[in-house]
Amino acid sequence: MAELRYAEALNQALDEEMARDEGVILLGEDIGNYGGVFRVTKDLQEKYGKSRVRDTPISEQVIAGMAIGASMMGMKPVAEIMFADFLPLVIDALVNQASMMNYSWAGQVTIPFVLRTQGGAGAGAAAQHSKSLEAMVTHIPGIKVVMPTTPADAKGLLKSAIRDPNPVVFLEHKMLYNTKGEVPDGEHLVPIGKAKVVREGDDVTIVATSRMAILAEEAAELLAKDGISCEVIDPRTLRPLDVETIVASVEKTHRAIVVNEAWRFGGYGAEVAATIAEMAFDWLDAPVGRIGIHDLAIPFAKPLEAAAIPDAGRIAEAVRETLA
Amino acid sequence: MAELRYAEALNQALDEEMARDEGVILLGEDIGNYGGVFRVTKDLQEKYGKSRVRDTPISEQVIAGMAIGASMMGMKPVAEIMFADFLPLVIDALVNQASMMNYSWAGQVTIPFVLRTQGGAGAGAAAQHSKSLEAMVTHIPGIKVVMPTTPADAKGLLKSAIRDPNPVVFLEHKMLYNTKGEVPDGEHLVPIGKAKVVREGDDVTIVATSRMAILAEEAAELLAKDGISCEVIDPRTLRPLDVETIVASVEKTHRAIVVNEAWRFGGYGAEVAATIAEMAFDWLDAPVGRIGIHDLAIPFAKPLEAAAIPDAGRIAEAVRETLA
Amino acid sequence: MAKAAKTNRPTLDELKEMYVKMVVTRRMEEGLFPEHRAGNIRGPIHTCNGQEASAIGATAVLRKDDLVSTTHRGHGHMIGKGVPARGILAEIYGRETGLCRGRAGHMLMADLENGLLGTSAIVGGGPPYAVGQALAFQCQGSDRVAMSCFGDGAAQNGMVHEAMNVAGLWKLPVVFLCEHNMYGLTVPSSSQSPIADISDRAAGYDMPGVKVDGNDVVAVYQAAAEAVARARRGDGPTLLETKTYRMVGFSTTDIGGYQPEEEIAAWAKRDPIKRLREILGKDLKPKELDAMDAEAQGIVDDAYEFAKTSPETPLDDLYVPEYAEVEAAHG
Amino acid sequence: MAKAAKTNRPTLDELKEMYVKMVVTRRMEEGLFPEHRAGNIRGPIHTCNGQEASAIGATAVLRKDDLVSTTHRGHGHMIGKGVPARGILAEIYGRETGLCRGRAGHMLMADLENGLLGTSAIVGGGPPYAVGQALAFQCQGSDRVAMSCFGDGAAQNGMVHEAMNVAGLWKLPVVFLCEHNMYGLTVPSSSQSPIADISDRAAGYDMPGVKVDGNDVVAVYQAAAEAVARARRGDGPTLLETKTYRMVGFSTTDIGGYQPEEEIAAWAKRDPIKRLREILGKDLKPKELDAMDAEAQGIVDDAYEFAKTSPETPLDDLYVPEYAEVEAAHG
Ligand SMILES: Cc1ncc(C[n+]2csc(CCOP(=O)(O)OP(=O)(O)O)c2C)c(N)n1
Ligand SMILES: Cc1ncc(C[n+]2csc(CCOP(=O)(O)OP(=O)(O)O)c2C)c(N)n1
Ligand SMILES: [Mg+2]
Ligand SMILES: [Mg+2]
Repeated sequence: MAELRYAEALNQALDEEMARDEGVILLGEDIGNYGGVFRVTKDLQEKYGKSRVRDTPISEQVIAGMAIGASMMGMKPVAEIMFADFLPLVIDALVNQASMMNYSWAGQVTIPFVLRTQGGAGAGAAAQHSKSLEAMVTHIPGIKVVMPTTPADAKGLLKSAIRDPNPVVFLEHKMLYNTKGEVPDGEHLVPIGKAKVVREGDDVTIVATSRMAILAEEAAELLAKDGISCEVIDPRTLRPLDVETIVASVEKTHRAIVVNEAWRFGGYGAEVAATIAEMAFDWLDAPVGRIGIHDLAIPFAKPLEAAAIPDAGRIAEAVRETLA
Repeated sequence: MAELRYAEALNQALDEEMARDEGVILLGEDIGNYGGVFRVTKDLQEKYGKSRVRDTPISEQVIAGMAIGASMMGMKPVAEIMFADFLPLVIDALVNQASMMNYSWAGQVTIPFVLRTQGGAGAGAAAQHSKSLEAMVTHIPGIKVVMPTTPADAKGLLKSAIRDPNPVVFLEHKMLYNTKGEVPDGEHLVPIGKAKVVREGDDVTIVATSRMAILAEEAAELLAKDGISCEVIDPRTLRPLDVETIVASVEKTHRAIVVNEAWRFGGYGAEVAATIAEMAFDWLDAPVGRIGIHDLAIPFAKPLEAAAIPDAGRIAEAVRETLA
Repeated sequence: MAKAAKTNRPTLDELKEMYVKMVVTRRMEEGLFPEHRAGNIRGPIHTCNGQEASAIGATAVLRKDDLVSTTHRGHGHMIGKGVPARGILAEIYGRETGLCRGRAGHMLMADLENGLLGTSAIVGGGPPYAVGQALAFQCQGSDRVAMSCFGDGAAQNGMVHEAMNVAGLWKLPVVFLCEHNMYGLTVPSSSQSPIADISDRAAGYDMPGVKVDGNDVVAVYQAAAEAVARARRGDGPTLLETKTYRMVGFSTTDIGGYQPEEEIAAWAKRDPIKRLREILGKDLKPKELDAMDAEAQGIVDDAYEFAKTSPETPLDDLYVPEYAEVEAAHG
Repeated sequence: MAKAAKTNRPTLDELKEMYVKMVVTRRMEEGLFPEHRAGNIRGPIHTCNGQEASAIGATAVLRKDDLVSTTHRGHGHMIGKGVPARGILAEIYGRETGLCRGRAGHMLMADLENGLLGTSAIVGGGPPYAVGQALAFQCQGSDRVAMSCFGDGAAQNGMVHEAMNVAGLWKLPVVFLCEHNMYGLTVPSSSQSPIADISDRAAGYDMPGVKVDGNDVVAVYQAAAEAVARARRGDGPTLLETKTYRMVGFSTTDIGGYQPEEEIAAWAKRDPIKRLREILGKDLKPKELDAMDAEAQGIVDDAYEFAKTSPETPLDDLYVPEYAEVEAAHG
C-alpha cells in the first residue's frame, strides 16, 4: 500500500500492464515525451520506447480507429482522448465499428482496447472542455464503460480494463487527478461490473458516479449530523451496471437519489433512475430523485460554473426532500 | 387535404418553405438531381436551382458544420444526413458547436438550421444502417429533437422546424416513407413541443415514438378485443418533451409502458420512463415498462432482425404484464 | 504522381487465376439482381460490375496472412483474397453457413481465416482500422500488409484523411486502394472533389500516389505488387488509385437515370473481363478459355446451391452474451 | 505552391496600425500570466506570443463586415479584427462586460459586431462552420469573406480536410489561415505530419497554397490581401500558411521543457514586433515609435482596469431560457 494520487495510480496501472504484456501499447496526443497533459503517461515512453508509446497527430477519429484495428490483430491498445468533450469524434468508431465486430462477425475477433478520457467541470475550462458525456457511450452495446472515483479503483479498474477482451471506455475526471488515496501495490484488480457501497446507511440510497460520489459522501456527512443515514453507492462500472447491488440497497432504504455530473435530460442518471423505479417499485416510498449539471452549455465565469455543478448541498437538499 | 406518402409530405413541406423563404437551402448527399435516396428532396433542385439545393461530398462533419455557419449568417439550411447511423459523425458539430453558440455567445447569434436524418430497422440493412440513435441527440441542450410518425405530422413539424430559431434534429423512419395519410394543404404547422394523444384509453398509457407509435396502436387494437383500454401518446417532439400531456395521462391510467425503437439501456426511453416514474409517482400502480430493440448490434438475417425489433405483440404482452 | 513501373508481370497461371476470379465475381453478382427482385435476398446489394480488374488485380498480390478491408462494394476483394463464394452467398442469404452466420449481411462481412477483415459500409470507416492493423504489424515486427479499399467518394471524408496522414507519418505497412469509379452513389466525382485524381493527394501525406487503368488487370497487378512490396519492406504506405467504372447502378435500390448512356457505352468497350480474355487469347485456345468460364460458372452455381439449401440462422443467434468472456485468470 | 506576389504593400498608416495592434496583443497577453498565477483569472490561457505578425497581418486586410473565426490561440486575430481589448479581457475575467458576459471565457469568445465569429477550442472545429459562413455569402451574392484560422496541428484533423475540400469544390469565399508555429501542444509538427508545409496540400483541393514568413507582417499582409481579393472576386479559397513560432509554452498549464533552447533563441532574433519596429524606423523617429508603444500600453492598461473593475456576471445568467424564442407569427 502506498498513498498515491489518482493520476499516479493510473500511471502505475499502465506501467505494470506494459511490463506484463508486450501487446499493451499507448496512443494519444502528448502522451509521449510530455507524459500526457494530466501526467498519466509520465515516463512511460522513456521506459517502453517510442514504438509502444506513441504521440499521435490531433486526429481523434483515427486514434480510435487504430485502437480497433490494432486490437483485432492481437495488440492491447490503450488510447487516450484528451477530453471527454472530444468523445463525439470517436463515437462513430465505437458505435459503428467496435460495438458490432464481435457479434456481427460471429465471434471471429475480439476487440480488446481501452479508450481513456477525462471529463467534468470545475476547472474553468468552459463549454468545450468540461462536459460529462458518458450517456453517449453507455448507450452502446458491446462496450463496457468504467468510471473510477478513487485512486485504488482507478488502478484496479484500469488493469482489469486492459485485460478485458472487450472495448472498454475508461472515464476519468479532471478534478480527481490530484486527489490522494491508498493504493495496493502490484496485482490489484477491481472487477468490472461491480458497484461499491461506499458508505452504509438506512434512510436513503444515493447512487453517484465519479466526483459526484465524493460529494455524495460529503452530503451524507452533513446529513448524519441531523440523524439522516445515507447509503452511498458508486457504480464504478456504468455499463454493464450492477443493478443487483443498487436495488438491494433501495429495498433496504426505500428511497433513492441519483447523482451524475452530466446533463440531466437524457443523461446516464435517467437509466439508473428508471432502473431503480422499475426494479425496486414495490419498495420505493418516494420518487427517485435525479441530479445533474445545469441543462445548458457549461459557463465559464466561476460563480456561474459553480452554480451549474451539483454540490454536496444540493445533494443533501434532495435527500431532505425525498424524506419530507 | 390530400392523401400523401410520408416522403411526399416532407417534400411538400420543403417545397413550401423554400418558396416562402429564400434563405432556406438544402444540403446533403444525393439530394439534388437524384432527389434523395428516399425521394424526400425530389424535383427541388430543378425547381430552386443548384445554388439552393446542393449535393455535398460524403463529408458529414462539414455538412453539419456548414449548416451551422450558414445559419449564423442568416440562412436556414436544411441538411440531410442519409442515415441516423451517421449521426455520430455530426455530434461534435451539435454538442460542441451548435449547442453552445446561442448561450455561450450571450445571444449574439441564433442557429436556425434543421438536420434531417432517418433511422430504424426492418429493411435488412443490418448493424450500420438500421439504428435508432435519438439518445445521442436528445441529451444535448439547446437543440430540439423532433420525430414525426404520420405524414401530416411530418409536414407540419418540418415546417415548424424550418421556422424555428434553434437547431432542430429531425428524425424520420425508413419504414414510414411509404406510409400514407391525409395531409392538410398549405400552411399546416404542428407546434414543436406538443405531444399527441393518438388514442384515448383508461387502463394504461403507452408512450411510443415514431414507428413504435403505429405498433402501439396495433397493440391497443389487439388489447381492446380483451376489454383493455390503452391510451397511446406519441411525443412527436423528443426534446423539449411535453411532460404535462404524458403525466396527465398516467394520472388517469395509473400505468405506463414506454416504447422506443432504440437500445433500451441508456436509451431515450429511459428518460421518459424516469420522468413518468418521478412525476407520476403517486399515481402509478405498477412499474413503468420499457421496451426497446434487442441490446446488441442489429442483425441482418430476417428472422433475427424481426425478433430484435419490438412489435405489437411484445407491446401488448407488456401491457398485460403491467395489468397483471 | 509516380507512374507504376512495368515490372512484376503476372505469370500465365496468375493471369488465369485472376480471370477465373473475375468471372466468378461477375457471375455471382449478376445472380444477385434477379434473386433480389424475387425477394429471396434482402437489403441493398452493391456490385462491382465493371470494376473486377481493380479488385482482383490488387488483391492477387497479397499473401494469405495479409489483410484486406473493404466497403459495401467488396465482393471482388473478397473473391480476390480467397474468401469462398459459398460463405459470401450464404451470408447474403442470411444462412447459418454464411461467413458471419447471417448476422452481418452483405455489407459487413468478415472472414478472419482468409484475411478479409473486414467490411464497413460507413463510407470512410475502413481506413482508420486498416491503419490500426498495419500498426499492429509494425509493432509486432511482422512483414504482413494491410490493404484498405475505398471509393472515390470516400476520399472526401475526414476519416480517410486522418488515416492517410498517420500512415504516411509512421510509415505503416498499408496500401490504400482508392477505386475511382466516377461516382459516389448518384453524384459524379466531379461534384464531390475539385480534383480528378485522388492520388494527387498522396504527396500531402509523403507517400507515393500511383494512378493506373483500373480496367487493366495487369496494370493493377503490377502497381499493387510494387505498393505491397514497398509496405512489406517497411518503406511505408502507397495510395494506389484505379480508374474504373461502375457498369450498373449504385445498388439494387437505385432507380438510375444519372449515368449517361454514352458514358456507359464507352466504358462497356473497356470491360475488364473481355480485355483479360483477349490477353489470355494470345496464349490459350478458345476451348481453354471456355473451360475457365465454365469453371467459374461451376463455382458460382455451387455457391448459390449451397447458400439456398443451407439452414437459416437459428433465433438463438440473437440471444448470445453481449460481451466476449473475461478469462478466469483475469479477475 | 505559389509564391505570394509582392503587391499590395501596406501604407505607412497601415503599418503603424498593425504595429500598435501587435504591441497591444503582446502586452495584453503578457499581463495574463501573472494574473493567472495570482489566481485572478482561470482556465488554461493560450497566447500567441511570437505569432503576432501572422495574426495581425492577415486580419488587417479584412473589412469590418468580413468574418474571422479562430481557436484557443486567437487574441491576435481578435485585436486584428477590431475587437476591443476591453471586451476580451473582461471576458477572460468572467465579467458582465465581457464579449459574452463571461459565459464563454477566453477559449470561446465571439463578437458579432466586429466580425469575430467565433472561437472554437475544438481543434479543427472552426473550419467547417467558417465554410458555412462563406456558403451563406455565396448564396446571398455578397462579397463578404470568411477567414478561418487554425494551427499546424489542426491540419491533420479530418474536419479540416472536409472543409477545405468542399470550399475548393464550390469555390467558396474563404481564406484558410494555417499558422504553423511548429508545435501542436507539446508535440513538434514533424511528429504530427509527414510533410513540413501544410500548404502543399492545397493542390489536392484545387486551391492556391501560399507559404509566407509568418514573422514578417508585410509578407503576411500581402499574401492575405491577395487571398482575400481572390475570395472576394468569387475565385474561391486559398490556403495561406504562415511559418512562425510560439515563443512561450502552450498555455498557462504548460510545464515546458520540450522546446529546445537554441530553437527559442533562434526565433527570438526574428521577433515580429522588433522586425516591424525596424521597418518603421526607416520612416519614423524613435520618439514616434515610443509614442506608439505608449499608445498600445495605454489601451492595454485601460482594458485591464476596465475588466478588473467591471461587475461579475450575475447568477441570473445561468437561468436563461434554453432555447431562442419562436416568434409568435411562426406557429
Ligand atoms: C458515412 C457515410 N455516409 C454516407 C453513406 C451512404 N453511402 C453509401 S455508399 C455511398 C457512396 C460511396 O461512394 P464511393 O466511396 O465512391 O464508393 P462506391 O459506392 O462508388 O464504390 C454513400 C454516400 C454511408 N454509407 N456512410
Ligand atoms: C479535437 C481536439 N483535440 C485535442 C484538443 C487538445 N488541444 C488543444 S490545442 C491542441 C494543439 C493544437 O495545435 P495547433 O493546431 O498547431 O494549434 P496551436 O496551439 O499550435 O496554435 C490540442 C491537441 C482539442 N482542443 N480538440
Ligand atoms: Mg465511387
Ligand atoms: Mg501549432
